[in-house]
Amino acid sequence: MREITLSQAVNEALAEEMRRDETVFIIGEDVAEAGTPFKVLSGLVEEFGTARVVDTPIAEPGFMGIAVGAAMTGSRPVVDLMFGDFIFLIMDQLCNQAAKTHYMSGGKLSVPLVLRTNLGATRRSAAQHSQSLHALVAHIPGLKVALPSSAYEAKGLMKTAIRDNNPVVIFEDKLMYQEKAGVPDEEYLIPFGVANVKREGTDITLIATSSMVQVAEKAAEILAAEGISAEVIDPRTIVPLDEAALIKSVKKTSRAIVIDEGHQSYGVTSEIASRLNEKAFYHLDAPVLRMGAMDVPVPFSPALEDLTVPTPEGVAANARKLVAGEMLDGEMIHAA
Amino acid sequence: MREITLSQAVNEALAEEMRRDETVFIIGEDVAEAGTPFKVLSGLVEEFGTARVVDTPIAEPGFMGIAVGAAMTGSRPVVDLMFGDFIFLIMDQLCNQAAKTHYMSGGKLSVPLVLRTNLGATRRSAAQHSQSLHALVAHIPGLKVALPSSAYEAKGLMKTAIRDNNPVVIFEDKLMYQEKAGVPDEEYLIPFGVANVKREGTDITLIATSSMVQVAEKAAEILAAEGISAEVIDPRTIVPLDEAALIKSVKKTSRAIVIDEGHQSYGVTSEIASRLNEKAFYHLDAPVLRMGAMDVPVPFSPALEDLTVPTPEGVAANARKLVAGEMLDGEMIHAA
Amino acid sequence: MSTSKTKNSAQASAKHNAEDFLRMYRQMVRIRTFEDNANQLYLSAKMPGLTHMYSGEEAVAVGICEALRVTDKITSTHRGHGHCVAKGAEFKEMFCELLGKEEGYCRGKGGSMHIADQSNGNLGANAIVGGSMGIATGAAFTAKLLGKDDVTVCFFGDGATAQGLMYEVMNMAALWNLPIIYACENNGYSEYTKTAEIAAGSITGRAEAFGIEAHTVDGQDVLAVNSLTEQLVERCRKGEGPFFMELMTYRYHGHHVGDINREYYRSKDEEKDWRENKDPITQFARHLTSEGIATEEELEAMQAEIKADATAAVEYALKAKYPDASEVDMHVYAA
Amino acid sequence: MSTSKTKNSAQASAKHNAEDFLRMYRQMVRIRTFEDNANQLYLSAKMPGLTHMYSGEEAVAVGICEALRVTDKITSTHRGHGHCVAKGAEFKEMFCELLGKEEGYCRGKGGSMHIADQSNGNLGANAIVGGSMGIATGAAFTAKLLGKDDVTVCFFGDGATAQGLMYEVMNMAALWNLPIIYACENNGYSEYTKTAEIAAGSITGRAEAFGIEAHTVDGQDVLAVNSLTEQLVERCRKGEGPFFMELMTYRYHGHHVGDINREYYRSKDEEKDWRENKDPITQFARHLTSEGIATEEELEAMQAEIKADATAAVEYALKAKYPDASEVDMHVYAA
Ligand SMILES: Cc1ncc(C[n+]2csc(CCOP(=O)(O)OP(=O)(O)O)c2C)c(N)n1
Ligand SMILES: Cc1ncc(C[n+]2csc(CCOP(=O)(O)OP(=O)(O)O)c2C)c(N)n1
Ligand SMILES: [Mg+2]
Ligand SMILES: [Mg+2]
Repeated sequence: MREITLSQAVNEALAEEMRRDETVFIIGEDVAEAGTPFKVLSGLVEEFGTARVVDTPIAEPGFMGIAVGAAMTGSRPVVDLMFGDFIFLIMDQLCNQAAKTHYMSGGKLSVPLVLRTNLGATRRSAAQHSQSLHALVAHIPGLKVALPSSAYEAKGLMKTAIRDNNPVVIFEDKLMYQEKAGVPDEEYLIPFGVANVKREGTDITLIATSSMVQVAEKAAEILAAEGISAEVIDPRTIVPLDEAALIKSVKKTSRAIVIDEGHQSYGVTSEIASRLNEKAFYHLDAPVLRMGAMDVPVPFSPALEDLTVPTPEGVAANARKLVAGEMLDGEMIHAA
Repeated sequence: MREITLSQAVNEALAEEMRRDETVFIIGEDVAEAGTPFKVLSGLVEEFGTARVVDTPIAEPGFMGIAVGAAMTGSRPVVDLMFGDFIFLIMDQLCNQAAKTHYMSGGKLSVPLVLRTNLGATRRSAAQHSQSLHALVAHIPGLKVALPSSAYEAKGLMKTAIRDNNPVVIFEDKLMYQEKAGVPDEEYLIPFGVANVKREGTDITLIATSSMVQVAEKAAEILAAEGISAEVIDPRTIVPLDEAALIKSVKKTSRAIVIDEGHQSYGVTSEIASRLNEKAFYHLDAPVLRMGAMDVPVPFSPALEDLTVPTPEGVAANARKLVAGEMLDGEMIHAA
Repeated sequence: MSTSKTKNSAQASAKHNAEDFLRMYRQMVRIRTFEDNANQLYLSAKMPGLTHMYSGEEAVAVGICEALRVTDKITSTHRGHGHCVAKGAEFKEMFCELLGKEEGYCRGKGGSMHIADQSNGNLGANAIVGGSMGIATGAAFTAKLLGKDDVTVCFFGDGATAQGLMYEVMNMAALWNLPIIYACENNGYSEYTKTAEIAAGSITGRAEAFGIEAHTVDGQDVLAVNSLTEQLVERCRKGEGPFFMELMTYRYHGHHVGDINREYYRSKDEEKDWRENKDPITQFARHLTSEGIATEEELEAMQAEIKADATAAVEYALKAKYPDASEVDMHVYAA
Repeated sequence: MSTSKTKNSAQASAKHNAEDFLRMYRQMVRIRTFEDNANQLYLSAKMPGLTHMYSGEEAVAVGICEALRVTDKITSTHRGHGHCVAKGAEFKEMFCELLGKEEGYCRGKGGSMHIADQSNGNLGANAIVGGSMGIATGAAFTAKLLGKDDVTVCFFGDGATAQGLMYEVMNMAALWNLPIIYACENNGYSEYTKTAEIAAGSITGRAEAFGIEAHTVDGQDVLAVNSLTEQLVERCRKGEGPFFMELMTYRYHGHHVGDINREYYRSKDEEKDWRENKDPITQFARHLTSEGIATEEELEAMQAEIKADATAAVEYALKAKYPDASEVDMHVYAA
């Protein structure tokens, strides 16, 4: 299979859907000639013109609101939000308007809209350009949330998102834009709510999202060398969440660690761990552990920033303890 | 002890702190002559004048931003946000600016600010005036989050919040404004991070926040009549969270339900349940259950709205099953 | 870009015929009658929650919506019953919505603050002040993108002009020549505060600074409002939008139905003056009779008929069924 | 409210003495030198992350900050090194911050986009475009509340005028007469887009619509900037604020240090024209020598001295220690 970057995968998904459906348009800052600062959209304005690849002023609440209204009236906007951190600026339009319109109108109006943004630290961009804020969005009913973990997922989930009749938020890992993965030439879609078992295993389940999937896979390698068999699962969408697949795995392995790059407290790992505890309690041999980013604003200094995000070594260390039955109440190795 | 309403308690706290410290001021919509639509601030403008009880235009991001800058330069603003749902409008100023300034400046600047707002459904106000959004704020490091469950708490926590050197968000239960509780004449403060055991018990722990504390207490009464002894704990602040007190209780009772009025998924109940599972795992006789509001926008119709929030009967029913050992993986009674 | 100007009805009447006039009158009376019934439902504790009365402002919604086609869009506000009626809604579904019944326009899930007859191009009342400004601008964006000549009117109050979102979307509407009319209903108050205390400078001047042509119009004069709107709508269809209108008007009731003792922020005399001397319905009735378009008796008969309609609709709604419990988690996601 | 007007240096020079002039010159050269070194650190892969160069805009920060006292406040932007130097910061702590070292102004936690010498009244660079407009207005609010006569200057770019927050806080600043100056650094671009494509109408007109006196000034003429600022600051201290300034300027580098191939959005000729014909430092040097305030040799000696300072500071910063791992969760909460 040919290999393309995550950037190219997103670009292809958009181009294919824009060709298929002329109501699809892209709106955001420097999306046209510049093709975004990450160059993800390069070439699209040349094919689709400035009427469908729309450069905006720096007014995130404004163009998000415009997208909501456009979606309600027959268009399918793909909003480009340059950094995930800017989601704080558009929360009202996203959560009070887009998420609730279908329900508040008794099903009469709908908002088929995609919000493309990103997550991920360790780019030395400091506290306002490094956050992973998907937990906030996942808390609001009416929104769907996709977290692609490779170019393959990025393309398939984006195409599904564009065809979905609801507001969908896709967080891409900004450190992964130049990473390649096998992506078929033929068209494919990845359904929402279907987790992906990245690696099978029997001793412990590592549930990991987005940027943390590779961390979990590396941890699984480390563990394999020690004779510990780790299963790695990527939920791919956290709303809807493929609870059944996660529970099934944990019932098999009896142990789990949930790994996600959002802040740990009141975050994604809490929800997933809670569901496992509720629904696989009697199968668990040890507490479900959570490993999120530290509960600190992301520091600029490389010496500090790298400490805030879970690492393969940290995951392996916790897994080792869990499997050995050495994890007592309250003991836990943090992220680093 | 004299009894006063939650409204009066907040009003007293503000008046006392404004007398004590002339850098404290109130800013928000219709806070002066009107004393807010809930009449919580009545009389304050008469005592402190319009320079310190400041009516603003309808510009939540703007006056929140002004409060952040005022706090950074020697004032202690108390921001009045009329409905908790409007927090979506000010997330950037709250989470990108207020929450991170101290850290990003290496401790050189600080933002001693209180954001007063509210939570709670069943007021027939529909999806944009009924949300309980405290989980979102709790996820962001740098913010503290207080959830008073009575007039007594409301006064003591507000005074502590005003003296705190960090941004503190206080969510009042808007259905409780006219409810009375005993409040001492003498000055008192309630420290952050200290949970309150509202009722002692031995069979099960009900951890409940804000509006759900009374629900838990009523459930405990129902259960008591059946010979089940429930302990009710109110964390009072969810950031910082008095984890030790919660764990201690659960180690005693071996069973727990966490009850909160925010949406259940990716919400407050998930975090608390996860911590109990992680740190009291070997003491648990049954899965920790979570009961949040349903994952739906709040419907207007009374026939639907009341179904979305946990009730004493629902809590009691789940508790009964847990205590009887009848709660199997995956079975659970929802909110209603 | 012109400076603000005030239009009056004289310029307008020529091209309207009696039928148009009587429909406008009927729509204004329907709004007033709807609100009187809604207020009564509140006072008699039959309506859940609170609601905001449009009474006094009828000429704004009617004058504007009568200049629109069904496929033209509007966005509405917390004070949205008037816009809803004016864009073509029926009493029965509206009262059902107000009472949280299944047959309401939103199946009872929206209530007063989210009411809308979606099939007539109403994109919804909105409980976030200023919250619909992006939505309206987006509807205009769709029209342009898909090559339709539909126009969108964004209704909002003077208080909403304080929200930054307005300036963000006006900038884009101006840059992209979108077919939208921003209609500021300046009723002198936002909640319990006078406009002068919350709005610095000039409201129309703010639109003009973005290169948007802005007009001030007497919002109590339905023909003036209608005539100006017709012109601007026509120009929008030709790609000459956006436009801004400031409509000077007044709400008779309190901010919401529960706002009874309001003398601390506005005087009874002021209220009386507007009701007695500037009522849009009375003024228009006078015009209709003096021009010989209708007799007083005809107008009274129309009022009585509307009143009876409303009473019947209220009775229907009171007896109508609530949505089934199973609806609570329906419509969170579209299929 | 006056309409926009352009000032020039002639009106200003009288009340300044040679010492003031030389300090302004020195500060401009210090900024340019700082940026040259920062760019070099990036190109040689010694600096983590990206950074935005202020080169070309020096007269704006210096002209304004030289009119301020230490207790006056400023808020800065992502392009914040210039403001930081101009408000009194030292090279050593600034380079340490850029490199994420413990001795940086923010202990390495902020980096280029959050740099600030807080003790000199700099409330911080900000990585959210427009994000500091509320903060600046709040600082002015404190001054008024506590009866101080401090003034705040809010720096932001032309691109930031698209953010609604600006209109919200200008409205309040105007209603409450706050001692604040909104200083719009119009360098013709926001990222890779020309200002004309993202700003409809008139930028100063937008402030004027809120009743705020607005001025346009040549941002390459340090004396013009300084003289206008002095007047406005004085009037702010007397309670006549707020004011708005649009400063016409240009950034020499790309949007950030990594924006190298930029001909698709602006021409090399345009860049060359600004560098050769409108450079603020060259122009001011010419003025200083022609007025006999300094000789070319003296200015060159000053430049050399500053260059040596910068080199020493860079070397120091490169060797300085990183914050200890234990710092990672320090300063999340203030004691
Ligand atoms: C974002 C937001 N802030 C505050 C409110 C509370 N609120 C509801 S209506 C209103 C006043 C609106 O005034 P205006 O826009 O003039 O409309 P009017 O009520 O006069 O028709 C306020 C402050 C709200 N609903 N939404
Ligand atoms: C809210 C927000 N949106 C977008 C960005 C990305 N961004 C950083 S700088 C910039 C351009 C700013 O232009 P301008 O305000 O003119 O300042 P300049 O860079 O020209 O000094 C953009 C879009 C951001 N940092 N914050
Ligand atoms: Mg009004
Ligand atoms: Mg610029």
